[in-house]
Amino acid sequence: MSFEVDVSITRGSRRIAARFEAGPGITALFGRSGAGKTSVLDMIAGLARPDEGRIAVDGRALFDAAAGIDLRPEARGCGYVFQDYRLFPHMSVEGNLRYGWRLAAPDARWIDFEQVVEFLGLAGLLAARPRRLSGGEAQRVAIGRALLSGARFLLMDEPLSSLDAARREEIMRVIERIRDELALPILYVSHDRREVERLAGQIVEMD
Amino acid sequence: MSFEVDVSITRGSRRIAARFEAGPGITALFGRSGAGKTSVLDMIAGLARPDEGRIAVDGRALFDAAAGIDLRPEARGCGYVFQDYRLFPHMSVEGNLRYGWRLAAPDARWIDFEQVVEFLGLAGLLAARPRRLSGGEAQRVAIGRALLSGARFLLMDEPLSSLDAARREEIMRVIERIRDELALPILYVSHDRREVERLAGQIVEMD
Amino acid sequence: QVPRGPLVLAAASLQESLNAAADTWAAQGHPRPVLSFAASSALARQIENGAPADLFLSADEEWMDHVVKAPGGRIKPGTRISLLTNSLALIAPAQSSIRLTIAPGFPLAAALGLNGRLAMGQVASVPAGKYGREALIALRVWSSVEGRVAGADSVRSAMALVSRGEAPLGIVYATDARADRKVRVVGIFPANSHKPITYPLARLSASTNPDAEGFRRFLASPQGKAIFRAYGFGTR
Amino acid sequence: MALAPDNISPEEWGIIWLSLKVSAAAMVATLPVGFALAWALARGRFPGRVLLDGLVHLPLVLPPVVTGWLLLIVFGGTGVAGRWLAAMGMPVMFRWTGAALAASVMALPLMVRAIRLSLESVDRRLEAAARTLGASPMRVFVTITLPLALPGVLAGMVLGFARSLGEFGATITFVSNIPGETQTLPLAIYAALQVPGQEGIVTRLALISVGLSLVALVASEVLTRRMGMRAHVL
Amino acid sequence: MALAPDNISPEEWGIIWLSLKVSAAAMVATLPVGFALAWALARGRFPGRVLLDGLVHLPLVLPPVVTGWLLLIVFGGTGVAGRWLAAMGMPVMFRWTGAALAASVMALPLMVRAIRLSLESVDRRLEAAARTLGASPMRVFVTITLPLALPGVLAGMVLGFARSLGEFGATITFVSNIPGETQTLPLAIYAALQVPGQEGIVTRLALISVGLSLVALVASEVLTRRMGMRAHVL
Ligand SMILES: Nc1ncnc2c1ncn2[C@@H]1O[C@H](COP(=O)(O)OP(=O)(O)OP(=O)(O)O)[C@@H](O)[C@H]1O
Ligand SMILES: Nc1ncnc2c1ncn2[C@@H]1O[C@H](COP(=O)(O)OP(=O)(O)OP(=O)(O)O)[C@@H](O)[C@H]1O
Ligand code: MOO
Ligand SMILES: [Mg+2]
Ligand SMILES: [Mg+2]
Repeated sequence: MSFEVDVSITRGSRRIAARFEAGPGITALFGRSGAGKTSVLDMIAGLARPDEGRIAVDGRALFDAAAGIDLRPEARGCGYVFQDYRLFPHMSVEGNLRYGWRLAAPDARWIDFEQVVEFLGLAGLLAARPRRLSGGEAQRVAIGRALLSGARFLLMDEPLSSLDAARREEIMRVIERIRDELALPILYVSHDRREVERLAGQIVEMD
Repeated sequence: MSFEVDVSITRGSRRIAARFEAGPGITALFGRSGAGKTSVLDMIAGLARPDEGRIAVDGRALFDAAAGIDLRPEARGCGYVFQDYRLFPHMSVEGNLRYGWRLAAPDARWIDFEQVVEFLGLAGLLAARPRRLSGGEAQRVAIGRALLSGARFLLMDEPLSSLDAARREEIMRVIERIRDELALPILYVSHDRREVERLAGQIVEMD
Repeated sequence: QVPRGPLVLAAASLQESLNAAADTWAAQGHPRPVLSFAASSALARQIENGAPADLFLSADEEWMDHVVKAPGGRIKPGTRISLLTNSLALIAPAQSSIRLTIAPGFPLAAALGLNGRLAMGQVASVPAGKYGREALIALRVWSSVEGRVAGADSVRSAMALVSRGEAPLGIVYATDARADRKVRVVGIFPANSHKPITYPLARLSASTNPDAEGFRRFLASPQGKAIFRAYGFGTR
Repeated sequence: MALAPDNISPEEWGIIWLSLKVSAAAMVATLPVGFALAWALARGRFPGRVLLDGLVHLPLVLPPVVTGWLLLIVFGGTGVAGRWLAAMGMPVMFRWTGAALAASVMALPLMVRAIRLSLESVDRRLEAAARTLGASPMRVFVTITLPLALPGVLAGMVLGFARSLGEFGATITFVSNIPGETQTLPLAIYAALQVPGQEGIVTRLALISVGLSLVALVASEVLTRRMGMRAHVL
Repeated sequence: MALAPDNISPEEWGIIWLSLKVSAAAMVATLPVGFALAWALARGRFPGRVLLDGLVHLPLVLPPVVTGWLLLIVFGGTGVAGRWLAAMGMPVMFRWTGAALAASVMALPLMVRAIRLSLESVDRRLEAAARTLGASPMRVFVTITLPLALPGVLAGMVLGFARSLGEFGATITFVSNIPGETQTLPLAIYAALQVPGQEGIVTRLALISVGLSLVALVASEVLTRRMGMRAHVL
C-alpha cells in the first residue's frame, strides 16, 4: 500500500473525513471545490492534526492516534507542492529550489538541480525574487522545490493549474518518469479529468 | 472594436509588447507561461504604465501616450479577476463581494448580489474570512467581486483554474450570458484550449 | 599606571567651584580627583546602596543625615563637616525694571503681575526650593504666591526660566545668580528668614583611595575655602 | 490593599486625572502627525527623507532636558510658536497643554516607527485591487491601507501613551512642576524621590502608573484581537 | 565648521567614544533578550502573558529616575544581583557596564514592540512549508522567521540605539556622572546645562548626538534596502 489514510478533522463547524488505501503509482484526489482535498494533504504532511485516525505511507506510520504516533512534518519526508505555492519571498528562485535540497541527506536525493532547472524552464529565473514571477513561473518553482527536497513521497495540489499545454505536457512526462523509475508514491489533486486519467493509477473521490 | 491595444512595457531587462484589436464578445489572451499576459491586463487596468502606446475599450481611450491620456485605475471601470485573487484579508467574503458594489453607481450595476452568491455557491461562506477559504472558494469570491463592481469590461486572468468541472461549467454559462445579454467586452486569459474555444470569439496569441 | 584621584560625589550646583578646587589640588602634584555631579538625592541613594566612592559633598544637610543613618554606616565617623554656606537671592531678567526691597510683607505677588510665575526649585524637594519657601513663610508672603510657583527640577532650571523671560521673578542661590549675566539680583533674603544654608562634606566608609583624606582636608583648608569664596560661597 | 481606591487621597486622584488627560491628549495629538510622518517615510521618495527620519528621532536621541529646553525656546512665552499659540488663545507655557506637548514630542518617534513598520508590510497589490474596484486613493487609504496597518497604529498608540505616562525630563524643563496644572505622576514621583524617607509615596505613585499602563495594554490587546488583525493575505 | 573633527577636544572624543560603547553594548545585549520576549509575546499562549507585557513596558511608563533607583537597589553594591555580578567579576556599579545596563533596560520595551510587530506579520504558512522541506523548528526560525522579521529587528535596533544615546535619567541615578566611566553624552550635556553660559557646549554636544544617530539611521536604511526586505509573499 502506498497511501493508507483514514482520518477526520474539524474545520470550523464542518467535519472533513477521508478514508482510502492506494496501491503504488499515482493516486488522484478528486472532488469539488471545498471538498477537503487540501485539508487531507495537510494532514498527511503533518501541517494539520487529524482529530483521529491513521496515516501511513509505504507502510510507515506517520500518524496513528491510537498508537500515539505523530511524526513531525520535517520527519515525514514529503515533497509538498502547495496550491498557493508558498515560495520564500526573501530568497531567490535558486534559494527556494535549493532549500530542501540542502537539508536532504545526499543519498536521499533522487534528482539533480540542473535537471530540474532544465525541464521546468527556470534557467533564466534563478536569480529572480519570487515576487516578480508570473503565476506559472511561481508554480514551476514550487514544483521544483518539492522535487529537490529528496522526498519519499509527493503531495501535489493542482500543480499544473497555471501552466500552458506545452509545459504541462513536459512536466507530466517527468512525473510519469518519477512514478515509473523511482516508484515514488504520489498523491495528486487535480480538477482536470484528462490529466488525472493519464497519470493516475487510481482515483479517490471526496465529498 | 471592444479592445484596441498597442502597448509595450519594460519588465526588468525584458520588453513585453502586445498589439491587437478585438471585436465584440470575448477575446482570449493565449500564450505560454511568462509570455506577458498578466502584464497586458495590468496595463489595461491601469496598474502598470506602458512605456508607450495606446489602449482603448469600446472606443474610449484609457491610455494614450501621444495624447497624454492616462486614466486612473478607478476611472477605467474594469472588473479584474486577478490571477492571485487579492482578496482583502481584513474583510469577510461578503465585505469583499460588496466592496466594488458599494462604489458603483446604481445604474452601472448589472448583476445582483444574491444572483452572484447563488451561482458561485458562496451562500455558506459570506461570513468567512478569506484566509480560511479553499483555493477554489477564494477564486470564486474573486470572480464575484469583479462582477459586482459594475464594470464596463472584464479582465479575467485564469478565472477558472482552481475549479472543478461542474463549477466551471456553471460559471462559463454565466460568462456566456454576460457576453450575450450585456455585450460586455471581456479579455480572458486561459491555458485551456477547450474553454477558450467555447467562450472566445477571437484568440490573441502572445509571445 | 597613573594613580587615580579620589572619586567625589557632589551636588550639581558646585560644578564650577569644585572643579577649580580639583585643578588647584592637581597642580600641587596630586592625581586629579574624579568629580561626579548629580542631584544630592541621587548621590545619597547611590551611597546608601553601596557606591564605591570616596567623598560626598551634599547641597543639604538632610541627605547627609540620611546617609549617616543608613544601615551599615556609610560615613566614616568624624569626617563630616559643614564646608560651605550660601544665601538666597531674588532674581529677575537682566532687562527687568522690577524693584523690590525684601522685608516682611513685601509686595511679591503684585510684582509678579497678573499671570507671572515665581520660578523656584520644587519646594517639596529641591533644597533651594525648600529654603525659599521657608523664607517666604517667615516674611509672611508665602500664602499670596503659593499658587504662582513654577517648581523646577533644579536651581539651574529655575534660573533658566527667569533668564529666558518666562518668569518675571525667581529664587535661586546667590552663587547661581552671579554666574548668569542674563539675570539681575533684585535682593538677597535676610539670613534669619531661613535655616542656614550649608553644604556638608564627609568621607565615605567605602573610601579606599589614599588621597581621599588629603583632598577632604584640602577642601576644608584656608586655601580650599578661598576658592569657594571666589565663586560666592560663604565658609565657616 | 494599599492601593484600594478609597486609600488614594483627593490630591492623588487629581494627579492621576491630570496624567491621564495629558497622556491621552498627547496620544491623540501625536497620532495624525505621527501617521503622516510614517506615511511619508514609508512611501515617500523625496530628497531629505533621511533628514526627516533623523528629525523624527531627535527627541529619542537627545536627553529629555535638552528637548524640554528646545521646547522652551520655541514654545515659551517669548518663542515664535509660543507667541503665536498664545495669540490663538492656546497658551502652552506653564499649562497642562504644554505638558501634553512635551509628552507628544517625546512619544512621536516611537509612534512613527511602529506605524511605519506596519505600513511597510501592507501588500500594495491589495491597494491596486481596490483601485480597480473603483476606490479613489483616499478611499483605498481608509478602507485598505489603514485597517491593514492597524496593528502598527495600535502598537504606536500604546507606546505613545506609555511613554507619555512616564515622561519627566522634557516636561519639567519646559513647563515646570505646577501642582494641578503640570504636575503629572512622574513629576510627583520625582519630587517624592528627592525627599529622604518618602520611598513609600514613590512606590505608591509608581504602582499607580503601572496600573494605568496595564489597563491601556490590555485594552490594546483586546482591540487587536477583536479586529482579527493577525490574518494574512491569502 | 564648529564640528569639524579637529575642533573636537580629546575629552569630547572620550565622551563620544564612551557613548558609542555604551549604546552599542546596550543594543547588542538587549537584542537576544528583546527578541525572546517579543517571541513569547507574539507566539506564546501562556498564563501571565499580559503581565509579562506590562513588565516589559515598565521602563517606558516609569519616570527614568525611578527605573534608575530600582536598578540601584537590585544591581547596586548591596543589591542581590549587584553582589552576584561583582562576584562573577563583572561589577556594574559606577562602571560603564552599569550605564549600558541602564540604557539596555530603557531600550528594551521599544525593541520588543518593534520586533513583535514584525513577528506577528510573518506568514506562518511559509514556516509550515519550510517544515515539509525538512527544516527543524530551529532552522525554520533562523532561515525563515528571522529574515522575514528583519525589518522589525532592524527598527528595534535603531530605536534601541537611539534611546540609549539619549538615555539620561536612569543612568545618572544608577551609576552617577563619572567622567571617563559613566559620563555619556547626555550626562555631559546635563553637566554643561548646569553651568550658566555653556549653551555653546550644550549645542555642540547635542549636535554630536544627532550626528551619531543619523549615521545609525542611514546604516539601518541601507541594510533594510539591501536585504530587499520590503518584498511580500507571492
Ligand atoms: N478554520 C476554518 N474554519 C471553517 N472552515 C474552514 C476552515 N479552514 C478550512 N475550512 C473549510 O474547509 C473546507 C475544505 O477546505 P480545503 O482547502 O481542504 O478544500 P479543497 O478540497 O482543497 O478545495 P479547493 O479545490 O477549492 O482547493 C473549505 O470549505 C473551507 O472553507
Ligand atoms: N520586475 C520585473 N523584473 C523582471 N522581470 C519581470 C518583472 N516583473 C515581471 N517580470 C517577468 O515578466 C514576464 C511576464 O510576466 P506575466 O506575469 O505578465 O506573465 P504571464 O503571461 O501572465 O505568465 P503566467 O501565465 O505564468 O501567469 C515574466 O517572465 C516575469 O518573470
Ligand atoms: O531620561 Mo529623563 O531626563 O528623566 O525623561
Ligand atoms: Mg485546495
Ligand atoms: Mg499571469
